[in-house]
Amino acid sequence: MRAGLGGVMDEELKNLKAELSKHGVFTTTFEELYNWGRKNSVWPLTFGLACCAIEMIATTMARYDLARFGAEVFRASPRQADLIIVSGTVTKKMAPQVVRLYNQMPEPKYVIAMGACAISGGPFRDGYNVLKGIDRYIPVDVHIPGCPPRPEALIDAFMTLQKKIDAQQLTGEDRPRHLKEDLPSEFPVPEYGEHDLEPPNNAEVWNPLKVIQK
Amino acid sequence: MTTQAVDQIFVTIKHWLVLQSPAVIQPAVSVLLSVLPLLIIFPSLFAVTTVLERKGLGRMQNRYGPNRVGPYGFLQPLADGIKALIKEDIVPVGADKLVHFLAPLLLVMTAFLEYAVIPVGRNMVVADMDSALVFFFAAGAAMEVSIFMAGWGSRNKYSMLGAMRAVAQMISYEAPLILSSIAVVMIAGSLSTTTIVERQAGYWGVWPYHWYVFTPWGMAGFVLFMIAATAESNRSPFDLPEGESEIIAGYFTEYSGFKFALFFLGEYLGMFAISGLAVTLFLGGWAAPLSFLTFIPSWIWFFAKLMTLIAGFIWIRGTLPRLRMDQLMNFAWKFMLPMTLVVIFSAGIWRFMPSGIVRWVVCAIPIVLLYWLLGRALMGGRKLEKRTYRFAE
Amino acid sequence: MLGIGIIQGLVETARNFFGSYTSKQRLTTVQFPDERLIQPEAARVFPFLVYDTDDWEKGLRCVACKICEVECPPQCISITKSADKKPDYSGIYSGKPQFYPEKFDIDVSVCMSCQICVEVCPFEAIKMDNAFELSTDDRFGGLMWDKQRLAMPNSHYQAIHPTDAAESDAALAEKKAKAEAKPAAAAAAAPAKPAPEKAGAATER
Amino acid sequence: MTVPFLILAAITIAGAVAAMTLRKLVHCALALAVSLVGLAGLYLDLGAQFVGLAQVLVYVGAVVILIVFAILLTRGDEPASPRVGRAVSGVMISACVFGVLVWAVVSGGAAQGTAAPSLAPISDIGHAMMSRYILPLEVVGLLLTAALIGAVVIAMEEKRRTK
Repeated sequence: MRAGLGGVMDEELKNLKAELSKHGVFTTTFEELYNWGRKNSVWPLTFGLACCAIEMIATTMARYDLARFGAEVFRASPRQADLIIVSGTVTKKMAPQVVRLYNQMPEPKYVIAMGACAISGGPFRDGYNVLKGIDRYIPVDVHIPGCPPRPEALIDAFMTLQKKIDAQQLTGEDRPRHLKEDLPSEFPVPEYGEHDLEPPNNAEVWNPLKVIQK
Repeated sequence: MTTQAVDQIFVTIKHWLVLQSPAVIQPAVSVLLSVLPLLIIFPSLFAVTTVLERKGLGRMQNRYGPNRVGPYGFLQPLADGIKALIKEDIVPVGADKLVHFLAPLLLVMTAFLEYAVIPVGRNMVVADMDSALVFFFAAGAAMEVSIFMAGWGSRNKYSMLGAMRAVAQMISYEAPLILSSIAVVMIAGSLSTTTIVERQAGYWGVWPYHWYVFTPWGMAGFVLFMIAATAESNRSPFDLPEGESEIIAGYFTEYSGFKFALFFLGEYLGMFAISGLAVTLFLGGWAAPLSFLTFIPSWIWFFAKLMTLIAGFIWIRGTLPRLRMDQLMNFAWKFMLPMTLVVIFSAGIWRFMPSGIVRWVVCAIPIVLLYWLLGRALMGGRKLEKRTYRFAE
Repeated sequence: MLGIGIIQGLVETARNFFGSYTSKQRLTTVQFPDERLIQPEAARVFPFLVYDTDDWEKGLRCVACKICEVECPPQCISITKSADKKPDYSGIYSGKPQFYPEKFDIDVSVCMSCQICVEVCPFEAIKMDNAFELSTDDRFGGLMWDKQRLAMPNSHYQAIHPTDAAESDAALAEKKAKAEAKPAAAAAAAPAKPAPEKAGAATER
Repeated sequence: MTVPFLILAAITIAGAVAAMTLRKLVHCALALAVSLVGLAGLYLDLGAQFVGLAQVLVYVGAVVILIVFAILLTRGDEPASPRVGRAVSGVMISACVFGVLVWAVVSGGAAQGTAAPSLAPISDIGHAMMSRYILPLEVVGLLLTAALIGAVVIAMEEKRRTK
């Protein structure tokens, strides 16, 4: 009942806003301001892993210029970063450090998995030493396929992230992860086990498709 | 309205408002009205400067810089501010909570204190005291304490290293900073900033003849002062305390969200304050640069000069790479200190010689000579040739 | 002299700063979503399946021979061969019915754009696309491309890689011409001189 | 006994007490800084502007920073174990210093009663330094220069040895 009412209210509010902006009146709700501030000031972490990092660096250089979106402030300290671009092969040796860096970032924080290796392990998927995708341990917001993706693809992913942030609502069930009190902002850092990282994945964030054998 | 009325408009408004208020609270109102504008103007100047700096640096690197947030990207600092406000505030478990919390506040507070003695226009200074210059440097000393507190309170080895670097650097460069301003004090015969500005008043034809920057010792002193100011405000190329390549972010490694924004603000406020002091000491304060431009209000001139110096800071930042720690220290003790001493010596000669072209030349000789000698000694016979690359070209 | 290098550097940055307002040389940025760099013709990102005619499902050239699946280094292609045969809609198999891929999935989150699938395909059925704006927040749905997502008309191939597409079309046309010439010649020659033609066909084969 | 005096005195004493009693050395150093700033405030309250500001510049800007640097470089983070002997000697030394100060105050300025507070303008201090106290000033200057040169020599010696 309440949700239904809220939905109707939202709809009406949107209509009203559209009407007002037609007449040249700009209305700003708190939610819009919140999302606008977040999406236009996403500072990435100075963090590169492999060949994709070279493309990430190229993205910030003069030709592509990520700074146009206000994102050239690559902060070296995770405390001041909003976005971690997992750019490249995450080896099992490196995975705990990636998770730790993610944990050290303050909320709200975002993750872009850049390139085949970061998403799924890519060509090294069957290797003994490479993590099969960083989303086993931390929640990834945007995936960029490619090996490596072009700098434009990273900019595109960045814009996808901005759109995603913009669409988030601060209340209700769809609110972003950092506003849900019961969800953690830190995730267990994997440790080196006898054969593999322990645990091999974090069940809270890793929801693979179930393969149903017919 | 006459030009004088426009010039004094803020002073007049303040007096009027003070007189309107009941007699008991008049002193408090007066103080509030002096302080409040500074608390508003300089942080907003900080916001404008960050976006201008990012755009300017971008242009220097053949790119646009922020241009998508708002018209021409000018709402970028607003977005950054909102983001900083809503970021989670992290205090490390092992940190000294109180010291960690107090450090950014103390930094910003001391930075604001420095503005008390800077005349931003004719009759526009918060505290017109006799020993204003000593006050300024005393407040700067407290800034070092706050930086140390930030580094120590975070309980992080990188913060600690950054704080040690920052304190060592600031102490080293405080010596040339103070010594080069002592030359001005010698000639002006006063430690009061308003008096120093008054001593530089007057024109020779249309030229601001009495500005200290147009004397040999003043010009050298100004350059040395600005170099030391760059180091004092931890700006590039002296930004070793936050050298990302080695120590993450230096003393504010562990600060997130709004506290980090406060550090950012404190750094810029320190830069504005020290540039304001440079304007006061060497560039004639709020005086117009040409005699026929005096119709423009004094406060506009002050901020114009201030922004010019800030542009210089940004230009330097866009040009020079970061120094190494030993280079930094060598530069301070082997170059800056002797140069400032000879500047004082030259100012002494200036004081006692009759004015004229001879005085100019005599005062210039020791400075140029020492510069040449130091240059030879420091370069150590090394010649900078155009570097050739075997494979790149 | 001490400080000369600093001044030279300052001059250079100043020239960059002021030059960026006048010269394109000193402002090299291509503002991506609004402006785009022209991609070189050989640019490639992920494979797509070529189809002829208007119907993507019927016109697919792929015959599910599984060579690409076997050759793919990171093994991102997965093909299920159909049980039955479909008629030759694309018109490159001279009307013979062919097997077709019942399922043809490429996991682009694994693909490393090596183009080996294209090299090994004997039927010009799989080619490289150059679309790169593929970022998605859907890990499984957005990155596992099925047959429908992969299918692109031949005209698309001609548009993005004109030179290669022309070669590919010429090769197909030649093959088709040969295939058509064979039965026609056989039909024409059969009553007159059966023996030499057979020998010729044999050598040709 | 005005209100500002009471506040400043309270700050000074609180800082001094904290500097003595706190467990962590760095806290003590910071408390000492607070105490010194309070003292500077007292000077300013008395109208001695230059002395007050020089107090901050020298003591907070140099002495406290020096102490802090020494603490940083020597890993003096562990609180020292309190010993009775140390406490006794500390009390004795402080009592001696306090006695000397009381004697100086009683036999010196306070004996002349409440003289009008001399608002020493900074130019007077400058004139006095350059005329009446020129010799002490020059001696101090010479001493400091010698110390500076000595420090440079020590640093250079170190460098030659490492080569």
